Amino acid sequence: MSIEKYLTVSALTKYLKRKFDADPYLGRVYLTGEISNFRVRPNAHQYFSLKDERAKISAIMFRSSFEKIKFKPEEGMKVLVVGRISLYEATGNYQIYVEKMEPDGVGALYQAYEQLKKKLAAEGLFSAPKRELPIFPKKIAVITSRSGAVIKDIMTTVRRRYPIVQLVLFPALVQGESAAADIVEKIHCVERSNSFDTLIIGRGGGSIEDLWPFNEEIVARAIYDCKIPVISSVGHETDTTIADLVADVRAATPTAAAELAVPVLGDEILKINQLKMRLYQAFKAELKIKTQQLVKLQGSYVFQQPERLYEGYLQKLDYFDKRARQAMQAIYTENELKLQHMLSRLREVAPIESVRLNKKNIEYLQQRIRNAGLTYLERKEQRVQAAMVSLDMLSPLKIMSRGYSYVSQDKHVIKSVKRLKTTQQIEIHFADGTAAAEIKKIKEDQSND
Amino acid sequence: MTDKPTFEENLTELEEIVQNLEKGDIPLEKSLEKFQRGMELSKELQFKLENAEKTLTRVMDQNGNEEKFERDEDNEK
Amino acid sequence: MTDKPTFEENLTELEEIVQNLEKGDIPLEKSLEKFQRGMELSKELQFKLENAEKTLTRVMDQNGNEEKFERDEDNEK
Amino acid sequence: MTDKPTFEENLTELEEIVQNLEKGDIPLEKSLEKFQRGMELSKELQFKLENAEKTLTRVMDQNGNEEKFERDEDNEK
Amino acid sequence: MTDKPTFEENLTELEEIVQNLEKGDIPLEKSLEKFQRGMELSKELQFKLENAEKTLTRVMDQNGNEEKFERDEDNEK
Amino acid sequence: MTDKPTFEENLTELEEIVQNLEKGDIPLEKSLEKFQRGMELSKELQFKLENAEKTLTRVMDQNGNEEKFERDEDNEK
Amino acid sequence: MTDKPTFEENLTELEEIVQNLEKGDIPLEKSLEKFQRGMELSKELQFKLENAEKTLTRVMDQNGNEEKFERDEDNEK
Repeated sequence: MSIEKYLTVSALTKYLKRKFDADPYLGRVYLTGEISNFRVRPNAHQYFSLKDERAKISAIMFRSSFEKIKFKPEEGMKVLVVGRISLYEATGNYQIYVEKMEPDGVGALYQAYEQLKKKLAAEGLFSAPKRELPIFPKKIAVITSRSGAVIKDIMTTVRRRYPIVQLVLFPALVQGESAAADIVEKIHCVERSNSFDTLIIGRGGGSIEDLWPFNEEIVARAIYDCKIPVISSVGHETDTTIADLVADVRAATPTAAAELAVPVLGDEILKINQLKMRLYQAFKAELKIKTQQLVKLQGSYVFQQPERLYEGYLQKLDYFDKRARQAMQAIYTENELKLQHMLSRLREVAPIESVRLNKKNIEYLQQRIRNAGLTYLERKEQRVQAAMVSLDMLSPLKIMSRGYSYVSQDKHVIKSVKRLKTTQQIEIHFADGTAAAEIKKIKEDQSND
Repeated sequence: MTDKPTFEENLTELEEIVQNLEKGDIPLEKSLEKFQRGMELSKELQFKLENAEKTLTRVMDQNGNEEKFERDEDNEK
Repeated sequence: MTDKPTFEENLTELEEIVQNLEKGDIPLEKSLEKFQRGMELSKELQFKLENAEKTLTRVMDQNGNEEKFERDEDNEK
Repeated sequence: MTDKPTFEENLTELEEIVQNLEKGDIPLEKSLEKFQRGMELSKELQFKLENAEKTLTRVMDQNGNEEKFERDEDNEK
Repeated sequence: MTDKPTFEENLTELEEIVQNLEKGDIPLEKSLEKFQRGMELSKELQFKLENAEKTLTRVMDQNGNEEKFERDEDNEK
Repeated sequence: MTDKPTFEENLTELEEIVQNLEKGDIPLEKSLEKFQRGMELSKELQFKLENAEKTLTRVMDQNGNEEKFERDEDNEK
Repeated sequence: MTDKPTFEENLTELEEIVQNLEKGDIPLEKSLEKFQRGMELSKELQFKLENAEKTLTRVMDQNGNEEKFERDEDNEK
């Protein structure tokens, strides 16, 4: 066969697309079905499926059309849609491009779900305090299908985050009639083993029918009664099962469940390291502050220059000492000056002049008294001399010297012969002496008588 | 075994110690003790985390025995 | 042990002594006593701080990683 | 010890003596006595100050370690 | 010792004697007596002053430092 | 001592004696007595004065030292 | 002694004798007596005068020392 006989995928797909687009029936189709695989994508085109008991068709509703609908489409909801059928070349899928959508009554399962939800909510199962997940679980039980993607996602995540935890899979039926009982059995089994920190119950996405076991009451109550914290991850994020509501934590995906169940080992080691560093830094900072405080105190001049504690006293003492000496010196000098002054005044009033004057005076008086004595005596002498000269002049002996003499007897002058007798001894006095004589004869002179 | 503080309790104690020291209003002697205690704790905690063995996922069989889970072993290859 | 004054009490006492001495209005004999007491206190405080510092260094040396970490931090400054 | 006059009391006495001497209205003999007393006091005070200095030096020498410690810290700056 | 006249009393007596002598109206003998008394007094006063000076010098010499100190201070002027 | 005539009284007596002798109207015996008395008096007075002079001179000489002392002090100034 | 006539009384008597003798109207015997009396008196007076002179000289001589002293003093002037 030549190569020209082979079509390209694009060419074939283009051809098929034209068949769809050109078909008059497929241009506008009125379709009834149940919404499936629906998760609301905010502000975007919506992708979902429409199905009935035997068939399923992919559907897309552009944003502009989706914004026009007046109800909130939900998974499992029966709807009436108007749209066209076309083929999306990139995937080769045909799908209905929904232009209008209306609800077509409510599904039976959905109703049952709503009823149970109300009942359990009234019992307080949902609002009851949730058990806290251990941060560092040692052993985690996982109840899910042995072959599904759930256990794989969990294993991958746990290995990545926290490979030291022991994961134990409790294989369970997660779909079908006996699934609920099996799940309950496994929950009890986990509890009985009494060695698990955390329980993850998971199932991949599916229709409401697929997820139904997780909406059954026995499962809800088993989860609620479970003493181990339970993480529930059933279906997609939009599929909220009763199990999700009653579990302690709900995870949107199995990966999220694993992330909730275990910490990141490296992060934790880092955290501990950080705590250690903080501890070290805090203590180091405290030591630094205390050291600074101490160093500051030690740096006080009191310790650096302790001599300043008494230097003031030294100066004061020197000052007083000096002043005392100066004051004493001043007292001494003042008294000495006073004394010298007094002494010089005393010397000035020494009575030496008076003494000398008096001495002269006395000498003069002595001279005078000597002179007076001599003069006095002289005068007396003169008088005596004068009298003696006069007496000498008047001496009767002087007359006798002219030849006169007189006679005396017994010192009596004899003036008359009559008084004489012969042989009488007499004395004859001459001027120049005396002579002794004896009377021989007496001759009296008459005439003279 | 039950009396021994858990990893979490030890971690909590360590965190409290760190916060106490960071507040800084405890006497030096006390904070030295706390520092030493904190260091011991952190060592112990770190040791536990770093030295724990990596595990393989097991599966619980019908009889309540844990067995190797073949899918995990596959992943490791 | 409880009766022994803490580092902070000793530090406060030392601080009071320093302030007193710096004010300088205490008798010489008293100030000498205070000076001696102050020196004792400062010695004791220093001893305690040095011990604490030794503990710090020793504990850190016991796992070299943090030391490296510290040095790295210092270098970054 | 308590009966012995303090340094300050002695210093005050010396100061009073100095002031008395400076006023100068005391008899010579009395002022000599006072001067001698003052000189005794000043000698005693000086002796005490020298003792204080010795005590301080001794106490400082005993603390040689701290000086080193401080220098080390300075080097780090 | 108390009965002995003080330096100031002696000085006062000397001054009175000097004033009396300066007035000059006293008999020679009296003035001689007074003068001699004055001389005695002045001798005694001088003796006392010399003693005071000796004491002063001796006391100052007993602590040579201050002497040096003073001299140094004088040189600085 | 108080009954003893003073220097001045003796001097007055001597002067009267001299005047009496100079007038010369007293009997010889009397004048001799007076002369003797006068001579005695003058001798006594002279003796006293000479003694006084000696004393004064001596005393003044004794102050020679002090004069020197004073001069020394002047030199120091 | 009091009855004994004084030098002056004797002198007066001698002078009276001289005057009587000068009148010349007295008998020889009388005049002789008087003359003799006069001679006696004059002798006595002369004796007394001589004595007085001796006394004077003696008293003066006793002061010879002083004279010398005085002369010495004069020389000194």
